[in-house]
Amino acid sequence: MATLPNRQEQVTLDTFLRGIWEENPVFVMLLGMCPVLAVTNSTINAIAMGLATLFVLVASGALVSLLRKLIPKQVRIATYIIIIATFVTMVDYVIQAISLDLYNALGAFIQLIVVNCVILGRAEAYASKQRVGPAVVNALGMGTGFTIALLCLGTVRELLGNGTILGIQVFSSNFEPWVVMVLPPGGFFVLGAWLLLFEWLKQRKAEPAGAAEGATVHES
Amino acid sequence: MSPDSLGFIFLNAAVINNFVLALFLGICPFLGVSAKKETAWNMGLATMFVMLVSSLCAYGINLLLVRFDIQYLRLISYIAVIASAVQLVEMAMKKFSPALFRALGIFLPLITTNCAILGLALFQTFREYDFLQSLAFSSGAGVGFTLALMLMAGLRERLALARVPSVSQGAAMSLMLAGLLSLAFMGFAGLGGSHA
Amino acid sequence: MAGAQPQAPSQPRTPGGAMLRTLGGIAMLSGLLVVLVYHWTRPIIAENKRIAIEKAIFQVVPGAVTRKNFVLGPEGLFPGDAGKAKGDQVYAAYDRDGRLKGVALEAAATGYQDVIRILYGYDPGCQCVTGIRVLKMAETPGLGDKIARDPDFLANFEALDGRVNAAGDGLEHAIVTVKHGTKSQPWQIDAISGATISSKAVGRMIDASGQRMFPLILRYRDGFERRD
Amino acid sequence: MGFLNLFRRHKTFPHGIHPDDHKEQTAGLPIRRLPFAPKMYVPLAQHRGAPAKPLVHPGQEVVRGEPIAEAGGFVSVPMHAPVTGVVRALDRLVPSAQGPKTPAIVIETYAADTQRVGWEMPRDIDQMTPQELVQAVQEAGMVGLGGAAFPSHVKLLPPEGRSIGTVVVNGCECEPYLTCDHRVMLEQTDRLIRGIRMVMKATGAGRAIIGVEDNKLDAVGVIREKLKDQPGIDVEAVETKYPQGAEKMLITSLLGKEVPSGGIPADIGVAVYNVGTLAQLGDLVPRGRGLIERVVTVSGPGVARPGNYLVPIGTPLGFLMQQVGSSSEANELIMGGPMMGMAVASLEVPVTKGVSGVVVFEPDAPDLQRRPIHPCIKCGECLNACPIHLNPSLLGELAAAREYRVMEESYHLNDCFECGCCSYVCPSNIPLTQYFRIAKSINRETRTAA
Amino acid sequence: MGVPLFARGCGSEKTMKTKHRPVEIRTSPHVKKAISVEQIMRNVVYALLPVCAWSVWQFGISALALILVTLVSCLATESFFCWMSRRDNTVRDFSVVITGLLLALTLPPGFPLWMAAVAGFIAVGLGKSLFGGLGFNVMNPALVGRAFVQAAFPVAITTWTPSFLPGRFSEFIPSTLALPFMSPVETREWALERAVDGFTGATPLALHKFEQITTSTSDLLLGTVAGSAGETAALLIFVCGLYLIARRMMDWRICAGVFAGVVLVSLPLWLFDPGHYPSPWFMLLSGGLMLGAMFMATDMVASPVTSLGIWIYGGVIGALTVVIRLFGGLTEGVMYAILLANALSPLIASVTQPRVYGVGRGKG
Ligand SMILES: Cc1cc2nc3c(=O)[nH]c(=O)nc-3n(C[C@H](O)[C@H](O)[C@H](O)COP(=O)(O)O)c2cc1C
Ligand SMILES: Cc1cc2nc3c(=O)[nH]c(=O)nc-3n(C[C@H](O)[C@H](O)[C@H](O)COP(=O)(O)O)c2cc1C
Ligand SMILES: Cc1cc2nc3c(=O)[nH]c(=O)nc-3n(C[C@H](O)[C@H](O)[C@H](O)COP(=O)(O)O)c2cc1C
Ligand SMILES: Cc1cc2nc3c(=O)[nH]c(=O)nc-3n(C[C@H](O)[C@H](O)[C@H](O)CO)c2cc1C
Ligand code: SF4
Ligand code: SF4
Ligand code: SF4
Ligand code: SF4
Ligand code: FES
Repeated sequence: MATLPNRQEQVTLDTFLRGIWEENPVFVMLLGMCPVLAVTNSTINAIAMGLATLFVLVASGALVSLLRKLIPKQVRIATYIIIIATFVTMVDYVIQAISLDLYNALGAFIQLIVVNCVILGRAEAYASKQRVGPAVVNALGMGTGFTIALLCLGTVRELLGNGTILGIQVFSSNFEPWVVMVLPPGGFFVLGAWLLLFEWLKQRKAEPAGAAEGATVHES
Repeated sequence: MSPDSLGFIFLNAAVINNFVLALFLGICPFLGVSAKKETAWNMGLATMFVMLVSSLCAYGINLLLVRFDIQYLRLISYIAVIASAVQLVEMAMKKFSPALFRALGIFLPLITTNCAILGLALFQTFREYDFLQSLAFSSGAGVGFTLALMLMAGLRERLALARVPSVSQGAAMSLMLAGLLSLAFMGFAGLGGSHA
Repeated sequence: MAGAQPQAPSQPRTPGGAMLRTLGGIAMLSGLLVVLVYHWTRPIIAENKRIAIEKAIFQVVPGAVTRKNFVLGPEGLFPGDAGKAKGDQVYAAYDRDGRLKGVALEAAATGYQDVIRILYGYDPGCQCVTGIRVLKMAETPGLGDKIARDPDFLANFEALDGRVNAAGDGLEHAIVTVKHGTKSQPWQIDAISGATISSKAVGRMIDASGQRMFPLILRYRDGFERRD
Repeated sequence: MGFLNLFRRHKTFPHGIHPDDHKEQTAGLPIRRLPFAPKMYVPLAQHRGAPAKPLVHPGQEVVRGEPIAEAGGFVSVPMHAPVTGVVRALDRLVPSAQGPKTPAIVIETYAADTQRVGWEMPRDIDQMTPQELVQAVQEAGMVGLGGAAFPSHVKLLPPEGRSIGTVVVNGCECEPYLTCDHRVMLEQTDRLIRGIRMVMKATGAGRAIIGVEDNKLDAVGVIREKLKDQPGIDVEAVETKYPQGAEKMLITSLLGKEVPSGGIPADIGVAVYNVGTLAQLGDLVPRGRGLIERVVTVSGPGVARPGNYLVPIGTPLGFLMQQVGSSSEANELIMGGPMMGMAVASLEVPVTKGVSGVVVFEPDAPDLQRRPIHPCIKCGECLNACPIHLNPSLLGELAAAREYRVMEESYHLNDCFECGCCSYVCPSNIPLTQYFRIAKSINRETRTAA
Repeated sequence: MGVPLFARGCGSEKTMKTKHRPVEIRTSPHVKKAISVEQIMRNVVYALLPVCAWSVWQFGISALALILVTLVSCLATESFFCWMSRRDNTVRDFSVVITGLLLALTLPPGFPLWMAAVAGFIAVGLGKSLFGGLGFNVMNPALVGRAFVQAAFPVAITTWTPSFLPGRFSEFIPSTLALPFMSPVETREWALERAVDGFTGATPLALHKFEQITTSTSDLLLGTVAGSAGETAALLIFVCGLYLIARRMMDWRICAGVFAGVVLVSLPLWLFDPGHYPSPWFMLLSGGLMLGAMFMATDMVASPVTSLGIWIYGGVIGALTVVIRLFGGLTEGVMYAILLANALSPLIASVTQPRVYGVGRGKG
């Protein structure tokens, strides 16, 4: 984790925003990559997955924070996992109740939220040390950051791979979809491309204007 | 090969629908532990081993859950039982084979809570595999995971000496490499099916 | 309950009582939450599932409005769901008047990428397949996945010849997929151009299922008739 | 191409390269004596081991052949006056081929002198014990003339627990341009055989094999003729291939054995001597003389009168160049052969005991080494060339990444003997050998620093 | 002739002043073999030109346009990324020309030009520049490009046109000219109208796999069959490859390894059931095997450097090709076999490191 706040935090806008940009779980911390890659072949899946994760993050964050004084150190991880698994099971049933199609599209990945490192990581590093307020706000931020990352992938992949966004035709009907984008390699490529883009922007900003220092690592 | 045959299940889990490269399970260890061949190999072995253990556990628990009609506790009990089973095995290994423990030990706690393991347990349950099929499935998944990890480690070790542009160093390149591997693995599509 | 499961990290020097109390408490709480949600969503999910399966059945057996579940095997026909008796799940579908319109059954085979699973309808009256619906597949979008929606391809299954042979132990003509544009017999399936493998998988699975099941369906035909 | 090996006629070792040999310029020219330079510079450290200690003082007159410095230890040899003249200085710093300046005795030549050798103590080698022979060899100031300039007497005394069974005589001369050993084998065959006999006696070896590359079959013929009544000595032609003359390769070619990594030939009971070394020994030891001159091939596109010259040790290169008609100051001079030799930056560098040749390239000759350097394209040519079976491609990438320790610990860097085959073949023009040299020296430095 | 030394504090050449002039200190060896990377690459281009010419003769201006478009796309991408990463432009080393040519030769004639341009961009961008350019790519760039468009546009890349159509020099195959990002038109009807004899629109491998029709050997040798632009004339490709082998610019062991792999797997199957399994001969001559074995497996950058490794690498490609063709979902497996072997090659290389002289075997 990038920050390990050990003292009690005030709820500020930053508590929320941090998870979206500076400590974005996907783009910066590279956590919870499996669902990010697996379910983002359409925007709707990305949204559903993002919201489900957001819910589990917030609910488990709140509960962990509430119980933080009661949980003995030795069994905290086991306790967190049980708490998370509980909320995931609930989400799983709720999604089944809402739409079977959506449930089938997301497959096992809803249940796999249990092992999503973002959630356990937040519980361990933040919620277990903070009051409920900051814990919930921080979880909201992280969840939103996660959802945004999912959307970044989901929209690109659906748009290129299917010519649609949220199932709505965007390009002319004659558009030739890039099927690879909704196939497994496309997931890796799109996420890789986003990371390349961010890295490029970062390096361009960091570089003093007009410096002609080459990107060459070494000559050989 | 028939879709239910053990050989096909094995092949399918190992290469055709490789856990990492096609199903996106276990991406975190795949990206995290693939920089060196030795660690990748040990991680692969450890994962293979945990997969077998958890597959057996999941098979057993599922029988119980179905018997008592409490499937809604599946997720909670899978994760709890797999974690404890791995812990027990780890303790036994430490006691009886310290050498093996030194090689695999540090990876075991990492593996317990990753998608590949839980995913394996859930998939075999959804697909209603019987005992032998579960065994074939988990060993296939383990072999496939190790294969992907080793290929990735080989490529990354090679690129460690390359003149990689500064933007593409790091996670972005690992993902692109994974994408290329995934692209190459598409060549296994339909292997073992009868197409005549 | 989950709390009864042995818990993972059991370090020494633990204030045992407090630990058990907390774990027990948490387990109770989580059990409670899960059971609550489960009971709340169960009827909705069951209803969703029923709607989904009926939609599929009524699609592959045109004209049907009600259904009944059976298990059909070499040992006979039993009402109910698979798992309780030996055999394959078969859904009998009836029209408004309660007359048997056909039966729906599942079939599966490996396609281009992974297993394709379909539900298809069979009319014992005309001894023909009346429709298919893909339940699960991982075929290439834009290519193999046309088997689910390409109207020309689906038209193959509106009246696909599935006559049982004289001996009553198989099909008169094996159901086969032929190259696009070369269908000449009612028991042939015209492949989708560019997705021959997926098309052939559909042909293969119906043939395999049909060779086994169609004679049985005809033998137990009377058993399907609605008596309630 | 590998399958061509099926048709090869003579023994050889795996891998290696076939550079153009350019020997036709000088191979047919008999050895000629070079005039004496007006001033001679005799460096005190001309060989591996401890430098010699001067015995003379400035202003002293010396006679050609007289010892002017004594051995500085066991792994060291004395020096003898190359000319009759007067000592002008004892520790003048002169440039050396290796770069740093080293102290040398300067002798001003008596121009009027006939330059006869005026100092000898004849011995009857048949009556000498092996110990006496070893001492005689050291007193002769002999070092390996094959290039390494390792004191020859040291190799006569194998380390504790080893004994020499076979003497391998190295007449390969695999470097392009050089023909001095070729001429020695043709012109000084009797001395060579005498030298071999002596070394066999000193080491107790029962057998000697002379290995000669098959581009010098005339030498093989001459030697074989003379060996008719010499039991225990054989001559064998080996394939013309660089670096056939490296002792490890020659041993493998002739005996089918490998010198263990990090070991010396004595570990497998072999001692290797260059033909020039033995021919000199065969001449000097019976007469009780010291090593004062040697045969040097002067060749290359920048030389008007190429040939094999008998050059007094200590002759400055500038004088040598004048004599052979290499006028342009801009020429590129290489001491030794083009594969292993050193580029010299100064014409003041004197000829030393280890210099077997001087190759002169014209400055503006189209130069392949100036090509741009590309990254390694993994063509594998270097692996197929490396006689030690290293992986220069990987070593090169490791060197570029400055992983010097890894190179040494996991990829046998120290087994590389800098033959240059990998650099020679590399289409990407990567200076591999040069990288490895640097890597080794940095490892050495860090080790001594630690 | 100076060697730029990279070690501590000496990024530039070391010079030493003498009386007359500064002299660069060089170290041995002072001579070099005359062969250079540019020369090798240029010769591969020469060897590919006859294959390109044949492809244009066979498929007309569509093939010509395809070759030009991939070439331009690859060159432009290479220049662009060199510029982006502020390196010297490396197009002059000719390796990217090979990538462009080979990419075109592996695409079907009639492949929409805009897709070909995408393939070229991906080939060089994703396949090569991302990793640092020449020498550092982990997979064959041309095949990365092709695999990408195969996964992206599976229909277009399995649409074949007949060879030697009458109007091929005056008229483009309609799908060639599809507008960027738009679907190409159906060419089946168009092809049927023009084809002299019954055109099936299937390659020999597809014919064999789906219809058990075996194409005659002479057709395979001469290339009068459907297929990718440059893969059909096995004989011509073989001869052009031999030229490179003779000039020692290509490793004959890789091609030999591939052929051996193919024969070792397909011969026993064929002997076991000649009716069902095709002969090794057919396997060698059909599809892209000849092009792949001679020009694509031999790309040294992504193959192992060790001798034993090279044989294993070749054998793996041959064996995988047959396995994918006979037991997989695809009709053709050369491309994937090469890509998979590329991915495997660091592992192959690391287990086949040569035994160092004087190490291990000890004395003798
Ligand atoms: C990336 C890719 C994906 C493919 N996906 C499918 C598929 O899902 N279903 C299928 O039947 N064929 C698929 N194919 C095509 C088959 O390999 C084969 O070429 C085709 O089924 C042959 O049919 P045809 O003879 O009608 O052209 C795919 C090909 C490629 C290159
Ligand atoms: C440190 C060192 C010790 C050596 N010790 C011996 C020795 O004891 N006996 C021997 O026969 N040669 C010895 N040699 C000589 C080598 O075997 C070899 O002949 C010499 O290094 C020159 O060989 P080259 O020109 O192939 O490099 C030694 C060489 C070195 C550098
Ligand atoms: C790459 C290489 C090439 C060599 N080539 C020759 C050669 O052609 N002839 C030769 O006598 N020594 C050659 N040597 C030196 C021998 O290894 C060895 O030192 C020498 O034969 C020992 O004899 P000496 O001590 O009498 O010089 C070469 C050494 C190396 C490292
Ligand atoms: C014999 C030979 C074969 C080659 N084959 C290919 C090829 O298949 N694909 C490719 O992109 N480049 C090929 N190249 C060119 C070059 O090696 C390639 O662009 C590098 O992979 C770029 O780093 C080949 C070069 C040679 C000498
Ligand atoms: S290269 Fe060395 S060993 Fe070979 S002939 Fe020349 S000096 Fe002798
Ligand atoms: S210089 Fe070293 S690495 Fe290169 S070929 Fe010679 S021994 Fe091998
Ligand atoms: S010869 Fe040069 S380019 Fe070829 S593998 Fe060796 S180092 Fe690399
Ligand atoms: S002297 Fe300079 S160039 Fe030579 S090794 Fe040392 S630092 Fe490198
Ligand atoms: S999200 Fe899958 S292993 Fe971490």
